[in-house]
Amino acid sequence: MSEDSVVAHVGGNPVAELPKDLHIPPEALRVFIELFEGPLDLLLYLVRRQNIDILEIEVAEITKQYIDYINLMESLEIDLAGEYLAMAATLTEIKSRMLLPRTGEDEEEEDPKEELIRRLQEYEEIKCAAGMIEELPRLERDIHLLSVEKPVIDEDIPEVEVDLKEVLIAFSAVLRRAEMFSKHQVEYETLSVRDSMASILTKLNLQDGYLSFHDLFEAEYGRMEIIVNFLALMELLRESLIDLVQTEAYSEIHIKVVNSDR
Amino acid sequence: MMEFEKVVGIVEAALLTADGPMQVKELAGLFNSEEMDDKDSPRVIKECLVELEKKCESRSIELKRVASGYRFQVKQEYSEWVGRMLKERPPRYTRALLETLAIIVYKQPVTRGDIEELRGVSVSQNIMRTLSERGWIKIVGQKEVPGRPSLYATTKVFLDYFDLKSLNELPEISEIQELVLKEAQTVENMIVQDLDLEQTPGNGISLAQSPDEKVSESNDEQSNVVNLPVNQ
Amino acid sequence: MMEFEKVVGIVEAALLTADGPMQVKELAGLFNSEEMDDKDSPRVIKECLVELEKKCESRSIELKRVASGYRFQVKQEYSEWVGRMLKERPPRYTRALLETLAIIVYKQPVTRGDIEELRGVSVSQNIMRTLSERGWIKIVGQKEVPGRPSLYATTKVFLDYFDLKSLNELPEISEIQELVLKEAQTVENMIVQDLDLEQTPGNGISLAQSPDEKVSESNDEQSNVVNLPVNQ
Repeated sequence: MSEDSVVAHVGGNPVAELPKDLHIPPEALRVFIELFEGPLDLLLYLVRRQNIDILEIEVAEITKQYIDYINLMESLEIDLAGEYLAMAATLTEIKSRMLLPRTGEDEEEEDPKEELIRRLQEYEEIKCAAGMIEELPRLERDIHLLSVEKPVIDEDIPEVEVDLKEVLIAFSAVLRRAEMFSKHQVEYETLSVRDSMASILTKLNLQDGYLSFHDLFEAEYGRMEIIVNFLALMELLRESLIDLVQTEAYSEIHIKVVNSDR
Repeated sequence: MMEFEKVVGIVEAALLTADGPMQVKELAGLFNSEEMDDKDSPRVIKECLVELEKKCESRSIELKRVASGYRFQVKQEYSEWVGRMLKERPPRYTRALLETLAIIVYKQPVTRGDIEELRGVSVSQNIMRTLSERGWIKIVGQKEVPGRPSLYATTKVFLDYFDLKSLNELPEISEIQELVLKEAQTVENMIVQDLDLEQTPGNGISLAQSPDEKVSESNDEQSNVVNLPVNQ
Repeated sequence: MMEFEKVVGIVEAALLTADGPMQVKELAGLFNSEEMDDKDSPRVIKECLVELEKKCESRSIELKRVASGYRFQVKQEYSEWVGRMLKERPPRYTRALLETLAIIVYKQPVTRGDIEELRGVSVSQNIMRTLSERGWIKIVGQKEVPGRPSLYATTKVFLDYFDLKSLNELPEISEIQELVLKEAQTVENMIVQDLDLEQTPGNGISLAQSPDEKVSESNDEQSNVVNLPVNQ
């Protein structure tokens, strides 16, 4: 079995397919991928998660991780936007080109790794700038304008002029908003996955390292909280900090701390 | 000529009832030549604005200069209570929209293709429409490349909405990142410390795990212990 | 408990931003029980109002008591200049009002509840009043549901103002999104009259424009109505 086809470890043994009886709802994975604004965002997440500088990325490693995620999504038959697949192809190409000796002719072209680094850096700048704009004080939310009654005015004041186009534009905005409410839409939330990872571990430690799956997904939790909890769980699993244990098919799943003492 | 006090009152009244910010020129235009000397008017109006600014100290409003002029607005410290009163819920914007806006703000003038290149995904019609409808962006020309795509830039309406006099008030794009990263690292460190504290001997959490590690307590052959997804 | 000074400031801010008169009860409702004792609140609010009335002596506004509550109004002695300003800068309707009107146009007859549902926020009494006073909408009946809410529809005055023979002349809902895409640009050009001088390249903010990039500033008729570029 080649390393690349491994999608999970069962009891320490690599397997290429997810066990059919472990129910990770594809819907949740879909939500996971929807948390990203695109392939660059996902890549950036993979880089940042390792706490490494973009300049120091190892293309081979990042490519592998990225493709692992994409394969996982595909194995669950989650439709990915074409951009995600295109990025996988680009990464693979960079990886293989880096293995080839560089010829003189190539120097005209941009080093594909540098190109990737530049795009990631630029995207990260944009992402930060977007966050900064969100925080700026703005009308309607933070800044309130005055509305003082006018004195009685003797002269004829022209009525407010309205262009029919303005009415149409207003209506189109209403329609679009109504559409947005009805569709599945992930809001920009500040709840941190890492925060939730820490709290899951805390809970586990308080309960002798053993928790039932349901304890993390109680009904009174908001949708966002459940998603964040789920992502945190995925992340803990990925980092091998916890394991999921299921004693028989369809029985309740338990979460346990991976014991590092041997 | 009119008494200064009266001029101040008129300027105040105008700013309090105006629909949007007013420029010095517009304020001066409220007075006829008997009331105010034309050539003096910019200076007089500016003196009025200084006077009004001073008077605001003891009030819950402030005089603010934004891109398209001067306006009164509620001081930040009172905004919480005014917010409680508002019937309209302020609109929220998605990350996709904010990222698109950020690109137009920092890279203008840009084409839609430039935006897509930077974000690595296609830009939805809805986002461009919303930004146009809000009056935050406008087309300022066409790029001289095949297809002559439109070039977008931000507007004064954008600056007014975000309480800015000019784009120069915004930090350089490279500075923002440093600010954000510093913050992120602090949070990261706090979480790591958190984990360290909880890492008591006996039920410790290891950040690195060797692949051959056996899981205790799960001697049962049947049990499915699944690590998902892999990256070692 | 909150300091009296702060309470006065909050009441002032609320009255200055509210889009209609406010009652003592409503003003008291802005404070939670930690900020103001419930049973004291009518007395405290009234003291605030007395205080605000006093402060108005040196201002161009006065606190007025009308049937439905208290409001600030510009003193009558400034009416001449406020009138001049309104002539120069006719006010515009708010987005909330335009959206409400648009919903009544396309979904008539509708109740206020229907409008609120579509907009996702409550609709202020003021908006319905402005539209009624303008003669653009009227009540055409009651919906046969509990509470028998009024049903609103547009009027002949509305059709005349917009130069329509009948509502059939309006574009279909399905056509609007397409139209808006084109029209947003023109309307937006009307809102943003002049090019923003402070937004020209080379002003602190990094503008990613390569030196060989040409921006054509065609001001001809054609360039005002621009289709958003299709992905190139």
